[in-house]
Amino acid sequence: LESPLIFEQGMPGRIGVDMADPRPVKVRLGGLERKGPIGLPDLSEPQVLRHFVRLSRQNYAIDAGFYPLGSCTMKHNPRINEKVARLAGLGDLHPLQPTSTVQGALELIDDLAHWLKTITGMPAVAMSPAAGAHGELCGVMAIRAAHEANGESRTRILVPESAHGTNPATAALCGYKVEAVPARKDGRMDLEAFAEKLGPDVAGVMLTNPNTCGLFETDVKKIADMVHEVGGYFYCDGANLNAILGRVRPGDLGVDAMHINLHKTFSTPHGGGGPGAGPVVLSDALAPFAPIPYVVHNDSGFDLVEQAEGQAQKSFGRMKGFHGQMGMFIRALAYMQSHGADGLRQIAENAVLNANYVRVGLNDKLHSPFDGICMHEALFDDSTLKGTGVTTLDLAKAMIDEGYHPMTMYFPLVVHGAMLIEPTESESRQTLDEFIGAMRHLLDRAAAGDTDYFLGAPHYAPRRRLDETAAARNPVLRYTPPAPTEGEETAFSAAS
Amino acid sequence: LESPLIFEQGMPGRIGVDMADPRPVKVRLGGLERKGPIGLPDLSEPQVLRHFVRLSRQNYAIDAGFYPLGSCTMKHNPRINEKVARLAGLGDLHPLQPTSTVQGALELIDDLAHWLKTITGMPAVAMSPAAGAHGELCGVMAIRAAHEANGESRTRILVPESAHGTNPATAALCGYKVEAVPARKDGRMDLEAFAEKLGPDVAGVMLTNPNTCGLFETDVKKIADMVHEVGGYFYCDGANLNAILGRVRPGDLGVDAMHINLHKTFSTPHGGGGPGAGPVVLSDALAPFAPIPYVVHNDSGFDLVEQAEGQAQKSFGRMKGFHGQMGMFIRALAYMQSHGADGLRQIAENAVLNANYVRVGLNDKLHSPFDGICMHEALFDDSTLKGTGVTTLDLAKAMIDEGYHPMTMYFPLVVHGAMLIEPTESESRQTLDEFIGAMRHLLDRAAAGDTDYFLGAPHYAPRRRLDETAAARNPVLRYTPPAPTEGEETAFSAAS
Amino acid sequence: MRYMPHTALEREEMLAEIGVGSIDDLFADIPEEARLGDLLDLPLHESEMNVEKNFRTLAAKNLSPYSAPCFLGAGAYQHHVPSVADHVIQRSEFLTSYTPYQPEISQGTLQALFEFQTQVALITGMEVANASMYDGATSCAEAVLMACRVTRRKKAVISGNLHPHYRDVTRTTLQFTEFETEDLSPMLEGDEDFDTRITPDVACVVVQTPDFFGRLKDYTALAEKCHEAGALLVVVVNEVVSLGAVKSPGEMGADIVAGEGQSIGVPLSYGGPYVGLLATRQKYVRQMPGRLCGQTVDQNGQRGFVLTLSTREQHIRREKATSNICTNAGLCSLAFTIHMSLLGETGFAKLAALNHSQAVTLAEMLEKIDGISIVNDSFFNEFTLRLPANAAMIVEKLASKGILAGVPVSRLMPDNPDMANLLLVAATETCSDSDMNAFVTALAEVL
Amino acid sequence: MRYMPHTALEREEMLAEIGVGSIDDLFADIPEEARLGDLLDLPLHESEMNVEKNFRTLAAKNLSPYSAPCFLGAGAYQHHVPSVADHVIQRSEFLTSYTPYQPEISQGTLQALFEFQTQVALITGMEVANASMYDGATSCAEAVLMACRVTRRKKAVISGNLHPHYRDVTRTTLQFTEFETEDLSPMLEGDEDFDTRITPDVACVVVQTPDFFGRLKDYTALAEKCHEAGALLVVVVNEVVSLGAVKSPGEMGADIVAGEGQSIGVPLSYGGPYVGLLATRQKYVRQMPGRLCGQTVDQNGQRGFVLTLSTREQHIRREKATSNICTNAGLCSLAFTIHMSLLGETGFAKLAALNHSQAVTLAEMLEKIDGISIVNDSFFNEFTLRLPANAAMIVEKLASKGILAGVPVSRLMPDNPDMANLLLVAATETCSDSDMNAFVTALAEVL
Repeated sequence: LESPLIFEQGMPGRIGVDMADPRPVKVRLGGLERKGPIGLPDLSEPQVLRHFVRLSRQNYAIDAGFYPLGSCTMKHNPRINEKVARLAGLGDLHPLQPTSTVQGALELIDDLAHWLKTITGMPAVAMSPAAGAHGELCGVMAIRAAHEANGESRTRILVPESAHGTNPATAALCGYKVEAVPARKDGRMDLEAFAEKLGPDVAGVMLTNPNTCGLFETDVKKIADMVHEVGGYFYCDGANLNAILGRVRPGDLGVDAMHINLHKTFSTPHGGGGPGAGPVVLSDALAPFAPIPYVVHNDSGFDLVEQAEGQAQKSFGRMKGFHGQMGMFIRALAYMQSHGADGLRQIAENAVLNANYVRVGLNDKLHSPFDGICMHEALFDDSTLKGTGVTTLDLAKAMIDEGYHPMTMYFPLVVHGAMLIEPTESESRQTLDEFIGAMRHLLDRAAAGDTDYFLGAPHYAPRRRLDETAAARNPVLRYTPPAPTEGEETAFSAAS
Repeated sequence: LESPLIFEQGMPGRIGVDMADPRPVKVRLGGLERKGPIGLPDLSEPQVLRHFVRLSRQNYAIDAGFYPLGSCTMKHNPRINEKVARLAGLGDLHPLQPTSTVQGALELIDDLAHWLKTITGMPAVAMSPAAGAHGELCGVMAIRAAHEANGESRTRILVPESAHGTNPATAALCGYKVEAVPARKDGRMDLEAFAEKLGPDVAGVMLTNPNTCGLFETDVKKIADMVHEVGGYFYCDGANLNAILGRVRPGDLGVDAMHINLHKTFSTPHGGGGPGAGPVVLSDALAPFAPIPYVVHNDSGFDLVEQAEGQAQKSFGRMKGFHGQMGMFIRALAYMQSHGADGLRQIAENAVLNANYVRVGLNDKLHSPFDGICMHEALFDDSTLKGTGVTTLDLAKAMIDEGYHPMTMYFPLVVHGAMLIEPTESESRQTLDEFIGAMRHLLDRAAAGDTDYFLGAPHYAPRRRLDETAAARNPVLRYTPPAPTEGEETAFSAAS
Repeated sequence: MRYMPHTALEREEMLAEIGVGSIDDLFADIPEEARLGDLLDLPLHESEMNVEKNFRTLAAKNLSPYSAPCFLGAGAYQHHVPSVADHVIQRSEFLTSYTPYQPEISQGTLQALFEFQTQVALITGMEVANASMYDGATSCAEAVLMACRVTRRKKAVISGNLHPHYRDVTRTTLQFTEFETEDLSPMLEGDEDFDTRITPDVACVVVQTPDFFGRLKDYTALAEKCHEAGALLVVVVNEVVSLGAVKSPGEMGADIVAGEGQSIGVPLSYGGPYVGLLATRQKYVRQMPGRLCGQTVDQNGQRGFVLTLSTREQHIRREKATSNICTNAGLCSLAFTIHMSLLGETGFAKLAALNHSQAVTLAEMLEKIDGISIVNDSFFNEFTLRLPANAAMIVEKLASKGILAGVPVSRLMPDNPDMANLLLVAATETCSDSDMNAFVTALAEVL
Repeated sequence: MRYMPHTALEREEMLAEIGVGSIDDLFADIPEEARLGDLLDLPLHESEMNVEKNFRTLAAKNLSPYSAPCFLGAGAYQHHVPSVADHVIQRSEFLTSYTPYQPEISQGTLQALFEFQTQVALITGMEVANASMYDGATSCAEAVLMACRVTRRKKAVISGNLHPHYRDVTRTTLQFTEFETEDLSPMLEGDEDFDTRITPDVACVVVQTPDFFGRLKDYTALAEKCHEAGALLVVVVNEVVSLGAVKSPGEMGADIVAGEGQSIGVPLSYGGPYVGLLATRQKYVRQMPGRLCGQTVDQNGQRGFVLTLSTREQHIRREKATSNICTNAGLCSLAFTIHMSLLGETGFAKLAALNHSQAVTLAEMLEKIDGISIVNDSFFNEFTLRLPANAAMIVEKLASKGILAGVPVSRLMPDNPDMANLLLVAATETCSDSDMNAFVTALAEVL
């Protein structure tokens, strides 16, 4: 039940959306009427529906199976969140309605801000960033704006080797030179190396905590103190906030800025790659530099500050059209309300419990590069695969045949052939037991020398392994329709 | 990605629905508190969601593929119909709200009744029947009530051999003796045999038109006249109304009663077997006997007649709790409005066009028992399979491997090894071409003697052929949980 | 039209393939004088946008129980349906699939039906259940027909406290058969006298719990009486949530349970579609109407499910079928199964306890109003109020204040002057404290 | 909590397996003084029913454009989204799937992205498009960064008639880079003078069509000027529906098109999430930011799709990446693709014609009001009214009458006194005749 490209199914003259015929009017398009056809295919509604339903069935999804995908926090996406996001009076509001007509929307944003500030123990939050990486940009811009307001022009940002790639990319976009700090043998940032690199030209440090090895940075407060001592700021990558909800507040650890991936921690759906949302909590030192717009309270209710002037005169500017990812705010707030203070804490507890359960379930078959308790994800390297001819990638593809999404691979870069497994709190023990069993079975099979099986995996997916090299060498990024026939009439025909 | 029974996944103490704790109150259950556990499994929301998503993926569906299922009219189910059925103020109305608070709902029922009466050319319609068979019951009860009101006690109902099984079952439930009328060689009812069976003790005839061979009963008006002449009524099974929408009105053919399967003709979703809805249009002669309740107009708006008294004193009674399948009414009316008078006519035209296109596409490979143009479905027999060792059933199961739902088989009973194919109007020519190609390929393969392939089919479905005989011989109709442990506490604990 | 793919050109080409000159030729079998030349006298096709607007306009003419305090019951109950249930039943594979006659590609529907049957059997305390009926009232009628077939007797004794719609549907369904009903009058106090009525020609006695007025009764002794006389006991359940709190009909000795499953998973939807429950003893299964799903294995020995015992059904047995029923309430039974799975043992019991505590709380508040008394000695989540004035008029007055106060008994029992002042009041988990306060305050005002 | 499966017993057993005594032991790495003992100062968990009520309460505090005549535009447009689009994006397999890094089990998402890229390329008249950006404004900023990389120049000249949010986001994004912008002032009449500004250090000129005031411009000559000077032309499109009616940026010679795709498939949702479009020439593809989906084959030679050219991206290139962007607007781009597929060539052109005819009709009605004039010489579905009084105040007055009259230009250009009386008015297919009449009547009243 596959479906060819939508462009291969058209037949001119079909329609998939009925609408009124345009009134005959005097055209006022300034002589810019379109002349030729665009090349879109015409289809009816049942065809389009079947096409996309068939496509969907080529996908794996959380609703269908387990995603042990480290650092991505693929957990249950409640349907009530989808429902409330579509309520009339929420999903259909125009962003430029007079604020008197959107008091409920502004209250909602303010509510969510309150939850985020309380959870993180931080005094301020910038709501508009559209995704985690966008949030990083917001945080580092605030850092740079703060330094510039002090008349300082610092040049370096320190980033651990294990960081997400977005960290250095963001720092670079803010004009900073990025310096990598190595990890200690226990998987935490090397404090000595860090101290050596610190100096008055350091604008700040970008640290993920819990880090990408799934470990809590035990020296986090010391790191904060050290960077503050040289006049720098502490940016915390909040990708792994899920692991510490209700157990510790980043604000209590000396953090100056941290983005929050609403799609990870607060379960707005990943949707095959977006949209996300990345609000950034800020310390008192950075708050004045927050981007516009933001919601304020006054006597007549809620209002929006939309220009970088007056009370927002220090704002570093605007990051996005309108006011942020409202649709994601709704879902995240519904998620938080559903959990409450008690449920949020349980999220962290069960997420960490599950990760450690998987860790001990596999650690006689796979090697953990770092000892002891992990946080929300368990990290393994490929040392036990050595000599089998099976790579981390091959193992991952074989997991597909067992009914699982592969774990995160080859990240963090500090571990050879890394496998990063994050079960999340919404998976049952039964699922974990089955997963551990399947992994042990595969590892035994690899050890037994059944290499060809792994090299050929996946066997039962909608596609076998795809040739990514060919795709990159000669990029085919669109369907190319056959050349249009000569002399086709103008598609635009509203004119009377 | 299969899922065990939900009962095999429970773990006591989980919860899938959060709710407030009951207030401690003085229990007023009359001493009937439940003592032991029920035996339901406890699960969390993500587990339940994944379970049913996985189950769904074992199903075939229109949205995923073509259903050439004769007599069932499996066509496109628009999503707008689902959306409007769930609007606040429609989907959430209580059936016993004061009629002053449901004027929109009553208007909707009245609107739908107007469309149904206009489409069929009939003066009245009973809205409450819950499904096609329920509608048949309504129609035949009205017939019997009318005869009884005339002081007549007629005993026989005539039904063609090719009728749906519900026809005789319904007549029997109304206390009538059923007599089958044979078909002519051209697939229509044998008029001579019919005339012979007619008499003053005949309560009526139940005729499907277009009939279950996919043919229009050319003598339908004559049949109506003949049955009327002996004082009987003409019940028309409306299962195939789709084929004649806007091309002919049953009221113009002498019909006294006809049910309309909203799920066939007006595309309310089949939903794996229901719910349906089967309003029944009635002639002036039968209208006074219509079941309660029904909607009436008066000066202050719409009202409901809910008792068989006053203006409804001749009503034969009540068929269903409350007022009928409102949720289906909403969907059907949305479907009708979307099509309009022009679209309804086009439904019939394209449905018949598609059936004939399939007929000519296959009639050199399969034998049509009746010559000439068909209506909305094409009927074949199994004569070309003779000698191949492949039965109609085997062919049908092989269609599954080609990505199709099997056609209707072994019905109507008047044709040997019948295959009844109804493409419906919402399928594209491209789909029909692919289907014809696949069928031709299978028929060639059968002719070539590849019998084992067919006997083993389906090969690629979630299950191979299931042992239906074993299921019927020793019926296992439920999961049986392990016996509960002794002395478990009372599950009911609201008491203070 | 957006729902039909053919272009004019395609229609021409297809006609040519078929070998006819025009669409009209395809309809040549219709008697000429009956052929419609013009379009029907109905509006032309409308855009999706306009269709949606039309229905929003209609919806705006109704008072939604979602936006008004609502205490209506009498056989249909407002409960919160988890979003997961409504989401799953809208999945293409459930929504747009056919009856699972082809089990190899219908295991999803079939396994869900098997789970439904099991859940219904468990909560009713019975051995087996079918794959659902149209609704509770038709299920009751079918239960009576079934009892007549099982006992080969012709008469059903119907409690006067059975929901009037159930009584009427049963009477209507039986009226042209060889079977008959004896309908008792409603009784507001004490127990009905069935003993003298269980004569040797009685196939079954039909009772309801909680009864129409909301009272809970133990029918254990009645079951024994029935069985002694060779008759069956049919127990009707309007509000299945009650089964989370009270003794099941099975424990009382019921032979057939006919129920309305709407409370679990199914929206009120102005009265339908709902989901009828029918459960009985294993030994009567071949006399049961409706679809049944059974467990079996496939060619590879894998567990699978099929529709079974179809030799009872009309498409095989025709006029000798156990019933003329063909459809079940597929999608509603699926919603029921999902909601019940979410509740589980713990949630189902808690939901029942919560409903009861809500109703007791409201009853205690109402009892304090002068001139009002509660008829019931016992109840689950619904009880009968005796008002000092005509209940229907009071309901109208409260409706104009935006409160849906309950169901006047007279709406269902119109000819009984004793009932004029009685009001059925239900309180479920959906009633908030402020709903209850608003109701009590407004009621005191209008009295 | 309904979202978490572990029972207390399971937690105990799992802790034992792990070999620790308590949950607290798992958090021992947190510095002791920072560990939270108590729960956060937030409410406890709530039932789904109550959560839904909370949001209904918030929604009721807003004026929904669905229930009010709405003429708002300025970068976000009310259009009817077909129910099929919203249905499909809610399917589990699209909604709850991850970024398609594992192509073997993500062909659904990948093929849809490939179709999206093709559609965007087609309507913009460009060779290639990426798999979407956050929104139109960020796409504009990325287009400028890209132009600087392509040309190895440092300056962007920004039209004064570019949407102010786009101008601001671009300026903000560039402020700490080596690149800079030259922002022109808005011009209500005539053409901006770019010629003198296209100096040899200019990487690109950024213009918009229809521009912020709704006017349509042919940038063909400007494109030639840019190319002569070795600069690129970036064309911004706020309202993609216009591309169904007017000459595409590609036909005008644009090098990069940055657009907002919200109008197709994406609800207004108070400003986000939307879907940014970015299209360019094939030769610049390796300087493009964001995800790209490409066609390839699998081991069996079957056509398939993968994310490709990821060596541009941050997870490989880190600080040398073309952008820090990681996500795209996946689900919104899917909705766009579905809606566009439903429209097709015929529907897209018709939708555009319908929008234009609506706007012309409304303009003609408004022009008849004394004291009102239309600034535009040309427009698509949005135009600028000059009112005889402060536009923001008039909008407030009309809002209190339940009419969402348009966007006062001063809301986005607050410091420009010339703009105080200007009102942006949009009319799409969602405006009914009665909406337009209500607006015109009410406006005449409040003037």
